[in-house]
Amino acid sequence: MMHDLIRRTLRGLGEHPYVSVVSTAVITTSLMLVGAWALVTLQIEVILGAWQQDAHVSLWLKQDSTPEARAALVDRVKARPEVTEVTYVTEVEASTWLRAHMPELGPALDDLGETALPASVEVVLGADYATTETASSFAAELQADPSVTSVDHAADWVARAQAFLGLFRTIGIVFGVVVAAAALFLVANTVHLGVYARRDEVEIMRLVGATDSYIIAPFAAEGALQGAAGSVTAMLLLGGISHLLTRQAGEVFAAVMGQAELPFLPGVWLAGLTLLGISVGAVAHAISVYRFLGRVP
Amino acid sequence: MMHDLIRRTLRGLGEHPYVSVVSTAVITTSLMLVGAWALVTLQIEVILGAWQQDAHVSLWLKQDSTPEARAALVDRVKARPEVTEVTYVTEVEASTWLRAHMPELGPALDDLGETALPASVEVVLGADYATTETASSFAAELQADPSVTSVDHAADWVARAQAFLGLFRTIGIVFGVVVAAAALFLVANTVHLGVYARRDEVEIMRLVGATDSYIIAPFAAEGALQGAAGSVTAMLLLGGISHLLTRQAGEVFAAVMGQAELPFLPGVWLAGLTLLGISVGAVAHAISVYRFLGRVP
Amino acid sequence: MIKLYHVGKTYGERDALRDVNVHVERGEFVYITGASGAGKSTFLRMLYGAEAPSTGKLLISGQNVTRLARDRMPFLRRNVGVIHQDFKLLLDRRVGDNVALTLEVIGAPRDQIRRRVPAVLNLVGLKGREDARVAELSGGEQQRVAIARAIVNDPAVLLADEPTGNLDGAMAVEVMEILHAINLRGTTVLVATHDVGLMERFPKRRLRLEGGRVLEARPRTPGPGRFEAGNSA
Amino acid sequence: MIKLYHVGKTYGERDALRDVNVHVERGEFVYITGASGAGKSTFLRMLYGAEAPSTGKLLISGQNVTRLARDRMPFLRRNVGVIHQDFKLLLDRRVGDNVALTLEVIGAPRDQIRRRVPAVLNLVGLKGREDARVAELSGGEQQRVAIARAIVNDPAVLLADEPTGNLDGAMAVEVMEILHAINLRGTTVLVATHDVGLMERFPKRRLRLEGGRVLEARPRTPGPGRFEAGNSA
Ligand SMILES: Nc1ncnc2c1ncn2[C@@H]1O[C@H](COP(=O)(O)OP(=O)(O)OP(=O)(O)O)[C@@H](O)[C@H]1O
Ligand SMILES: Nc1ncnc2c1ncn2[C@@H]1O[C@H](COP(=O)(O)OP(=O)(O)OP(=O)(O)O)[C@@H](O)[C@H]1O
Ligand SMILES: [Mg+2]
Ligand SMILES: [Mg+2]
Repeated sequence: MMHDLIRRTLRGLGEHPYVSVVSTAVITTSLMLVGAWALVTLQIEVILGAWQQDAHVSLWLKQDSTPEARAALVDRVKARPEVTEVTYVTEVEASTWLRAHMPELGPALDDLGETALPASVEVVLGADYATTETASSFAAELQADPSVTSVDHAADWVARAQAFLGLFRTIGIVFGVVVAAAALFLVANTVHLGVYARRDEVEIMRLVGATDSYIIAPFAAEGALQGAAGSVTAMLLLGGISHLLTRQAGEVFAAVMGQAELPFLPGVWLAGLTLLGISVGAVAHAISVYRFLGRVP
Repeated sequence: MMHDLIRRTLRGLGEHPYVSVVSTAVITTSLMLVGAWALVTLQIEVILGAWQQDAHVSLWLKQDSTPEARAALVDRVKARPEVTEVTYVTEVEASTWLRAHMPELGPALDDLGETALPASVEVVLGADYATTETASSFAAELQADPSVTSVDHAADWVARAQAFLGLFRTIGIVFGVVVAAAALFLVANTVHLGVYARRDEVEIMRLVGATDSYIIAPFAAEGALQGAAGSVTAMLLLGGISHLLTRQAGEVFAAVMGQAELPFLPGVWLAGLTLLGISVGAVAHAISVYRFLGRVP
Repeated sequence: MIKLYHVGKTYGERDALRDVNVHVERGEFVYITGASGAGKSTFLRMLYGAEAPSTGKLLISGQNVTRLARDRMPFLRRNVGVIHQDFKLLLDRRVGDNVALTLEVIGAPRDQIRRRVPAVLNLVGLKGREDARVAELSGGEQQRVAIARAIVNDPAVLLADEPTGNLDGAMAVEVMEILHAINLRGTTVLVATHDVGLMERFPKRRLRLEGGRVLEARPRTPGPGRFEAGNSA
Repeated sequence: MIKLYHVGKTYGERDALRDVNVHVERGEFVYITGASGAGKSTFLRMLYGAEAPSTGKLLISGQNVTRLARDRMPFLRRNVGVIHQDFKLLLDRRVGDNVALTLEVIGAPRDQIRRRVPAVLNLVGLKGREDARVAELSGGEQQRVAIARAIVNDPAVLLADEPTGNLDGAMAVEVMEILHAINLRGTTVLVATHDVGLMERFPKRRLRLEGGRVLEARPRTPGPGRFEAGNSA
């Protein structure tokens, strides 16, 4: 039974090499589109993650607050679940930092002495909490502390960056849905045209007394093979392109993402794409043949 | 002759509605992929443009430089071709600005008086010159001016932003090439499968004494019609998606790009895509039929 | 074996068959004759379920073909060998594969297929052509492949639609002898044909279709049958 | 009109035709006979350029068909009407469209097509079937559509491959009478057939193919022709 199915499947592939090659190539192309989308999305998510981790809050301290009050504040901040990192910056450290980063202010700062800037507590929020809302409510709460003059959480920048990234995500999702729908549509139709070209086979099989499942089985198996071949080819091609891109644009990635290696799709995704290719190939063939069978008495 | 061709073309479309619909749909899908890519690229270019125009250079002035020397510097800077905008900011204006933007520095600045910050000349470089290199050499040159303490041109930020945008452009181009190649490939193969399903027609026409061009003409015309229908549908769908996206995410666009309307593809591009659809449809059909004719004696 | 009660078949406005009442016994050999377009193929197509009658009832081995569930149809067809007027061969496949199809479909063991296929091809005069592609065969050779495919699994009923239309006289006689031999082994055989010469050479019961109705002729004496209008028993 | 010099045709190992030397004069009526697989269709296919001879030379109206440039082939075929053994009809199109094809291809004016097509369909007994899809026709009806398509533009040469294989006796005689009438108007007609009865009824020159060679019989006296081995003049 199994042996017979394998033989019939291979015969089908061999007899219509052109149709098989086109179907496989269309599956490859479609999966490449989906895979390329996944890859780009993944890169953007990595960049997003890097940016989000940057979100931090500065608590500027009153010049007359006591060291005890400051220490208590630092402890209280440390205890909060949102917080991953807390640094206490003294007045002296702040001035030194400002002097180093804005040398053009040098002459002006010289006149102020060592304590030109107020001391601050620099807080980094965990990526999970780095939204505008969390940062704002966190800031509002600590604003109430008696040692704090003002809280600076770069709300504007966070909002802007997140809006921007949100836009990219939205475009990405819309594009992904379009690509996925297009891919499915293309595969379904190519397969259907291929089966259409072989419709006499379906009709004749039924005339000599083959059951529907007997007729469908080798087509579905053929589709599964095409899907497997298509997804493996797609991933090899994607891997190749990704590798070339990394080689050509390594420094750019390094500058943007702090790493020269463009991460490739993780194993689970690769397995998922292969499975997708196989099932789409098999199901599309089965449905197409089934539809032709509906027209044959 | 023309009338005959139109009749034969319409008959071909009517007789194989399934094949025609699939070919048209594949052309639609392919052009949508290309169009969506063009649209995303266009948006990114708009954002790029906005960011690039932001590139500017600050010339910090010595506290002891004379008003004449400062005026001369402003004139000299204004005369440079790279420069689109020059603003002279006095010590007082600078302090006011700093006070307004960093209120937490308030107490510290109070001690400094009105002239806490040095005066500066703020220069905006034209978009064409807003590269890191131009900005750097411009800065280096003006650094030499006797009235200037230091020059700040945000080289890091510009480099980072440009690297990031360059990355997006590279990914965009690679993605575009993949999408375009995939689209062409898909259309060619779908059309070929469609013609394959009608190969007896080609054979029989030739047997009754039709010339190759007589056989090819209605197929090519059919392809052109499918291409026209496909490109118009693609652009309507793209326009629809784009419109929906704008409605759903208007504020986001407003935040990121300073305008709520997502600009659609310009007329030239739309005309180009239509022309592309028509010619790909016609040429793909002509080539496919020509290939089948090669096998018919 | 085969029973038609008041069977009619209409295509749009055209009546292909009208109130046909025919009984064919197990093991009978029946000719279906009539002019081109008389409804011979339509008659046979209804018997293997390729066409449903517009009116009336149709039984084969007691099964109502009209009411047969779609997934039971294959099992009917495995017992009914059909030689189609237009052959219905897979032109891209080899001769052997086409003939083997009937056996593969019923799950016959490989070695039985390897034994039966060359034997039956030999019978129809296509010895050694097993590996030729059907598209490369002459018209008469294709017709013989169609015959081989229909008889290879010893069906209970054999429906032959113009089985000798593309064959020369000697070959036609050979084929008729094969059909005759199959009939002698117990298979019910229905042959649609125009060939008066052959019907005279192998005199059998004849059903003549005319104006959508059946005229019956029984060869009680050898020689050309006599046609009577009306129903058969 | 038609001249074959030492023409041979080999398919792989098989010799379909061997050293065939045949001359057919303008206006002649010739039967091609021979057993199934003898090479009748191959012979005709070479005449309309669907198959190239493996050896030898083939002239039609002085044109060397073997050497004909690909883009001249259509113009040869417009003068050669062919009734193919497997009909080669566009099954999805209407009967009228199939017949009109021959006229459309030569750019005949629309009103001429509208006049000729029904007339020729009437001639082959398909009056009023112009709008039926070919797939819906019976075997014999399809064959007659093929005949109509081949004769609709009054070709100089008519090649008919088993034109009566699917027709009943009366209809076959009618078709032969049509071919005969066309021949009387000056068309050179070659008919491949098995039907001995028809050849006896319309006695004409016969070319009998056997073992790839041509045996010639000229009906000098009415009645069955006598075959002689060897070349014809
Ligand atoms: N699917 C169909 N749609 C419409 N008409 C049909 C269809 N099938 C057959 N017919 C018509 O029914 C009539 C009987 O057709 P059928 O094929 O049974 O004839 P037949 O006796 O086999 O003729 P032949 O000897 O030419 O094969 C014909 O006139 C044919 O045109
Ligand atoms: N394309 C081909 N490839 C291989 N063999 C072929 C091809 N075409 C024909 N033949 C073989 O050549 C021989 C002659 O074929 P042809 O069709 O000319 O026979 P025919 O005289 O027309 O027979 P019939 O009366 O059965 O139609 C046959 O044995 C056939 O199998
Ligand atoms: Mg019939
Ligand atoms: Mg032949």
